[in-house]
Amino acid sequence: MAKPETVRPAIAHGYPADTFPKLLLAHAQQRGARPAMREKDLGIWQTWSWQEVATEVRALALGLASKGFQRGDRLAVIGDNRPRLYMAIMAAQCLGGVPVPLYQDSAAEEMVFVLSDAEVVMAVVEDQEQVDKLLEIRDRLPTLQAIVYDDARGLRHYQQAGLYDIAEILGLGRVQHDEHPQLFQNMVDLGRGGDPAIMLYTSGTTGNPKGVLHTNDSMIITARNAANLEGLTEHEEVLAYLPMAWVGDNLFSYAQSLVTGFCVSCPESSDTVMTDMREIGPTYYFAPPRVYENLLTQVMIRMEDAGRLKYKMFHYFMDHARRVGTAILEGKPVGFWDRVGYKLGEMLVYGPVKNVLGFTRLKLAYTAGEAIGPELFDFYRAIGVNIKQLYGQTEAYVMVCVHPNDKVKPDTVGVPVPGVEVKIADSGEVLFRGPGTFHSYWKRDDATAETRNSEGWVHSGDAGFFDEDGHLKIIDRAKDVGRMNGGSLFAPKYLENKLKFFQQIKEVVAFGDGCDYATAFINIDLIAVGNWAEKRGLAYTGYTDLAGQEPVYELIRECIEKMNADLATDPRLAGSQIRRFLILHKELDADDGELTRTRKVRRKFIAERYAPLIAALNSDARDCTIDAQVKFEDGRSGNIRATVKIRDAKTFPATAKEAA
Amino acid sequence: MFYRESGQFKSSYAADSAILTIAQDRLFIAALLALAFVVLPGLGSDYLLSGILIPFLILSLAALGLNILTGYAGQLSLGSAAFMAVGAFATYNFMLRLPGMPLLLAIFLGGLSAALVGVAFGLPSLRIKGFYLAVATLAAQFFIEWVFTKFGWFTNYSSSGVITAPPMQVFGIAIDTPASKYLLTLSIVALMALAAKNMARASIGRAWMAIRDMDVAAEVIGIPMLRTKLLAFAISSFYCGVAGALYAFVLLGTVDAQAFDLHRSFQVLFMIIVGGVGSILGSFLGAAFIVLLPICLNLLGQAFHGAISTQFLANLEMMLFGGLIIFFLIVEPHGLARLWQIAKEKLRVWPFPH
Amino acid sequence: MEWQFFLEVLVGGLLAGVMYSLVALGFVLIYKASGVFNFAQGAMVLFAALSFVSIQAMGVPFWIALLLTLALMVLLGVGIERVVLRPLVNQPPITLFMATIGLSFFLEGLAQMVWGTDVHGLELGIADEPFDVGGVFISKFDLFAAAVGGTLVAALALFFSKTKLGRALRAVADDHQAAMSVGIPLKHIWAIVWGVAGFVALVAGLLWGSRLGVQFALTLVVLKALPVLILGGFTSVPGAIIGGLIIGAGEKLAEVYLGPFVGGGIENWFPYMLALLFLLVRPEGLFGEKHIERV
Amino acid sequence: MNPHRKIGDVILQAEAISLSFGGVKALTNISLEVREHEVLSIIGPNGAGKSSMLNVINGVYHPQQGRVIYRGEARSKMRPHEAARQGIARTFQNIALFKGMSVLDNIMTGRNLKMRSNFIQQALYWGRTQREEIANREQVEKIIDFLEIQHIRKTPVGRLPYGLQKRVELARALAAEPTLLLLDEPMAGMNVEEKQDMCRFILDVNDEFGTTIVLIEHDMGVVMDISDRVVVLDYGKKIGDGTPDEIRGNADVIAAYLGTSH
Repeated sequence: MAKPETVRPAIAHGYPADTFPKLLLAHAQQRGARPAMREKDLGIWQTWSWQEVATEVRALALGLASKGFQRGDRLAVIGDNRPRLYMAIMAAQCLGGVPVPLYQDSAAEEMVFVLSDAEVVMAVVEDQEQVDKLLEIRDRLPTLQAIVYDDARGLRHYQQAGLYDIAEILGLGRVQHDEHPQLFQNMVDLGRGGDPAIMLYTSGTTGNPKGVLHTNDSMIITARNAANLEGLTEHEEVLAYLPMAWVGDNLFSYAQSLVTGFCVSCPESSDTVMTDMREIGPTYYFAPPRVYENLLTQVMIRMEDAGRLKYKMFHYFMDHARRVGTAILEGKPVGFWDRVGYKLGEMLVYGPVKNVLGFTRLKLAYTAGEAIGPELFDFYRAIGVNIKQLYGQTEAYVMVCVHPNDKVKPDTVGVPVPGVEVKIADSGEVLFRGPGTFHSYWKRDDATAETRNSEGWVHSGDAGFFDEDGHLKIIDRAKDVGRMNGGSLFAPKYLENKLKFFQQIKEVVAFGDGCDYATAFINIDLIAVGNWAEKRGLAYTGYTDLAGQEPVYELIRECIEKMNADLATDPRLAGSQIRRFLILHKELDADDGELTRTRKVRRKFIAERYAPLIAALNSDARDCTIDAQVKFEDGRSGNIRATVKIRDAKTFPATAKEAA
Repeated sequence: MFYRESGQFKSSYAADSAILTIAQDRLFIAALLALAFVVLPGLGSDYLLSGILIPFLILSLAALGLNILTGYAGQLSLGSAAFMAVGAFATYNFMLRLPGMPLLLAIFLGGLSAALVGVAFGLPSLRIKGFYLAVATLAAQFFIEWVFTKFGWFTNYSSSGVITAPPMQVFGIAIDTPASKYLLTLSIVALMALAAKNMARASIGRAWMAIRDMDVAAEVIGIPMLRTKLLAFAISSFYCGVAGALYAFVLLGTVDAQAFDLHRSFQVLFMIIVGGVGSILGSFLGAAFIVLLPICLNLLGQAFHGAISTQFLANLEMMLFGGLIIFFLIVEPHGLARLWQIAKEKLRVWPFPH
Repeated sequence: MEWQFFLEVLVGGLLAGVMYSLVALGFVLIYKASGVFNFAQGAMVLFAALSFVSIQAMGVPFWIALLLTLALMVLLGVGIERVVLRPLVNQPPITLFMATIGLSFFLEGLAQMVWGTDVHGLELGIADEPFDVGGVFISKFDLFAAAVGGTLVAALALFFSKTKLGRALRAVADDHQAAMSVGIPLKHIWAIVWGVAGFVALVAGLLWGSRLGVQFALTLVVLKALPVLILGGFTSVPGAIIGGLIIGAGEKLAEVYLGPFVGGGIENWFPYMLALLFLLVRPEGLFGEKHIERV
Repeated sequence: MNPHRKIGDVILQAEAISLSFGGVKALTNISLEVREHEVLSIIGPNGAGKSSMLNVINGVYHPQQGRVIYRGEARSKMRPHEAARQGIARTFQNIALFKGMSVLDNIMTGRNLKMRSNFIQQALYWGRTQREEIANREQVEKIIDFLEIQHIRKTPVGRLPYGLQKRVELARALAAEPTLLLLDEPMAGMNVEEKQDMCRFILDVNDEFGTTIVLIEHDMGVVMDISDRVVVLDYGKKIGDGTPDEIRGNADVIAAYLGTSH
């Protein structure tokens, strides 16, 4: 990638644009005819230029103002990614108000807390579905004066007071502007960089969500730093498809667009994201790991049906790419014939595959949130997709760490971004501070003080450490990290994620806090291990039967030992090698309360229910008998009594990692 | 394989309903046109131009005409050659009787005459359908052939019943070399193919396809049967008429009514079957196939040098034609155009099978 | 005498019409049973006649040659069913029609490739001499041909109405499901029908061949039969007969009384115009049923 | 039913319609009225003459006796395309889509009436033709959006499942912006979910565009739910006419339905 050119601070009316509204007006002036937003609607990509967006936002802002929206008021924004909703955010900022995007799939009840906590005054929502939800809870929201909807379908006969079609508000605003041509500019001029510009609620695993306030400054500076770091220009293409209430969308689809002037495209609906993505061909893209994983799976499954010759060709070139692709992407020296081979592969395989995925024009792809498998990283980087991990938080306006272009390590989250400092507390917790640090939690000074200390360091809640390359490695939530009796760090999630990258292993629960050594419960992947068993002629009747078979234990032991060997290379983690393990006789199930509905392990619950197993793991026993309650598909519950084998895995002495 | 469609999105309906929506296709067609208009006239041998390309283009135009009527509007016709004859004889007479009339205008008027005759023979289509109509179009075939043979006026009382092209020029440029004839033909065919494609994707094209696919439903949504069918007959005959005029003037120079016999009608029909019924592209592919097949067979005959009699080859050709028609109808009723389309789809999803 | 001449022309036309009917009959048979408009009927006529004379030319006696040719035609019918029709089952009728155009080319090429392109004479032993019936001269040959044609039609009519197979054949045309429930596999029925059509083609080929000589032009009799068909309806056996008579008589009369005024040679198109005008008045043909479109 | 919708005056009257096919009586002396903005259902056992009645209304069949008065204009012999021009659109019992065309083209065909450019302009695809194509495409896209068939826009209709084909047919009828919409068994052969969707669409159409709807349907639940009025035919005769509640209590209707195996 070319060396990033500094994005010059936009100048509007002779002074630097320190707020989003000023940025908007600057774009309208500098690149008024260039596209600012697109939306797939009525079969084509309806396009708004910067000039049009500015005019529309002006009308919307003035319209909302004439309905009584005042400086400092909160405006709820609810719906799928829609240009009008992004414009509503801009409009609120123009008025000196604070936009509060909400998750559009929340039930009405779930919205009550946020809306009343934020004391929302008005709401701009997408359609009838959202209007219905708000009307349902309206009597519990005394501050809510007006609801404005974008799509009038089905709302024609709603007679409720304070319910407006956005067209009506826009009309009001246009009239206002005609009568008071200076009004809007004056409002925008009032804005300052230090004003709050957005409030994003963190999901909050415990307790109620908290509203994280960010100022114009923290957002603009962070967005600009990141854009400079990656060399983003006004020519980027971005698809806005992640929830507007999520900080990432706010950075990638809103703040960075306004900072660099690139165009943001909104998909037709959540069902058509893949198609829309292919059409737009973004240059800059963010997706959580599971999206990349699904895409890869799709590629492989679709190739299964290909003719033999094509299948062989595909795999030949994919192998070639795995060998030299990453090196080529990172600009490292590669032999002439390997380059020729790669070019050929680009024409026959990589190019077409990227085309089908919509990655043809992709310069930069981010992922974050969960651990991502190394083979996934390898695949995308091999075919020339510059996929990088980043580490961020709502409180940091996303950007804390990111992979540098020339050094991408799948198991780290990269190095701190310019302007951000990161340090590790004695407890192992990651602390950061920088320009993007949040202003405060809304009405929660106690929580603000708790999270951010007097020196400005923010507690991330994550545990991690820097490796020898200066890359930050996140290992677990800080509160889940324990210490083993030997004194070394024990990060269960880290072990679990590492093991789950083996396709034979579906679920893992690791134990070790306060123990002499680390142990684990394993759930095998019935499909993967089942296939394996069939190939070897191993008969089995079902999960429980297969899970108890000695060859399967062997298989899993090999996986664990591979991980152990890997852990041994890291002095900080060498102590948490898994010494004893068992394969659970049943699959962990959300219906039995063992997993959350999002399939996260409920560690405490499992530890209590299977206490005898844990005790046995920490003894010399070769097996252990356990009763477990299960819920059957028909809703009845019953008991399963089983004897579970326990086996040892080899551990390795800690070794310093050979120079990478 | 060559398609990189990602990033080619449409932000207007005009772009979305363009003839070629994919950049790579536009590139391909541009290259093809450059080859046809610039490279071939300069580098092509006289045989290539006069013996292959000109007949190919003219027959493509006739096939296009028949495809409008049969492929789009669903009215089976076995009389295309008759309308070609009308075009040829009318053009001849316009030029003969109105001295100084420009060639292009005469060809246009020839096409118009064919259109009028087409409308007359299309009238029964309102009352009769399907095979009955197909047989009715044979009436046009035989009647018109007879008229041009019987009435000397049409041939200017030529003793042998032939018409001969006068010296031709267009915008002051003499049309007397294979290259100039080729360019004239190519220009006319290219423009008319574009016009056909445009009609096919506009309301008249939809109206044709509607009465082809389900005539009662078409009428119920407000498509007037009479006008739509007659328009199909008129436009189809216009195309055939122009093709006939070119066939007589540009290709042969001297021609009699027998050049437009039932056999010629069948030849055109075969082109659209092989090429693709209801496809503009198919008209060209079909014509190419039907023009090239005998040439290839002849080459084959020459290769065996006398071992195969011409009689045998003629019969073999008939069998091959017949067999291929059946083969195409069984294997791919939508013809070469569909095969092309399938190949293109395959390339678009490459390396995936679907 | 005017009226005698008129009668002579009329009778000549009617008798020629029977010959047309004979070809049209082949179409009707196949259309009724399989919904296929078999354009290759003319090629089958040529094929049959050419095969017969060629076999006879090898010194095979008349009746044996006839049987051999018949066997060949049945084989051909079965072959067509197997190779052409079965793969095209459930295709729209227009597709099947086009396939038979292809078939006619194939058969014409095949027949001439195998049997050669020379014109063969065919002698059935009936002198084509006129005899006098009350001052009107009638061709003996035409009379004979008419008799053969009439017998054939009667036989077919009986076959269709009296035999189980015949009834099944009729059922097929109306409803394929119903036909299958009779217990006769569709493919067999089609093969049989094509076999019968081959037989009709043979008879037509012999009669036409002995009149015109066995040559390529025989395929053109198909063009005579088409107006008969649209006049009489594609599905009606009596329609084919009456239609043939009308066309035959009309054509001859027009040739004699109209021809001189327009320079003659009108026999190619006149039958079509006649049929077309008729259709404009009555689109469903002579014996066709009025079709109610259910929507 | 939506309380905000206003049912207006009579826009269509069928007066003493009798129709027979070669001696078979399909309709006998049937009179009925359709009021503006209402949803009127015609029900009855198989062969009761329901489809024939629709065919008479939009000119596919011409009754031997009686006349149809549409918006004050009486007519006896009118071609279907003239009925279309007057604002009557319909769907068919057996799907009558144009199989060789895409969904988009099918619906665009529904707007052919609105297009004025001649074939020469179309051959050039310039000026008026292009403007018309774009303007009408916009309208069609709104209908596509309304009926939620965006994802199949460019699919050939032949490849679609039955339920979606029905929806496309409705879209094609709507494209003509009809004042009177005739639906011949719009929900036949659908599963419960598809039926619910179709009901919603029919009511939405009635609601959003004020379209008057006459429909034939077998599912009594659906009929009673969405109709303002119900007309019952049996053996070509009218045996009931009233609100769903009145029909439920109508003795003749009950007898007709008990007498058949419904």
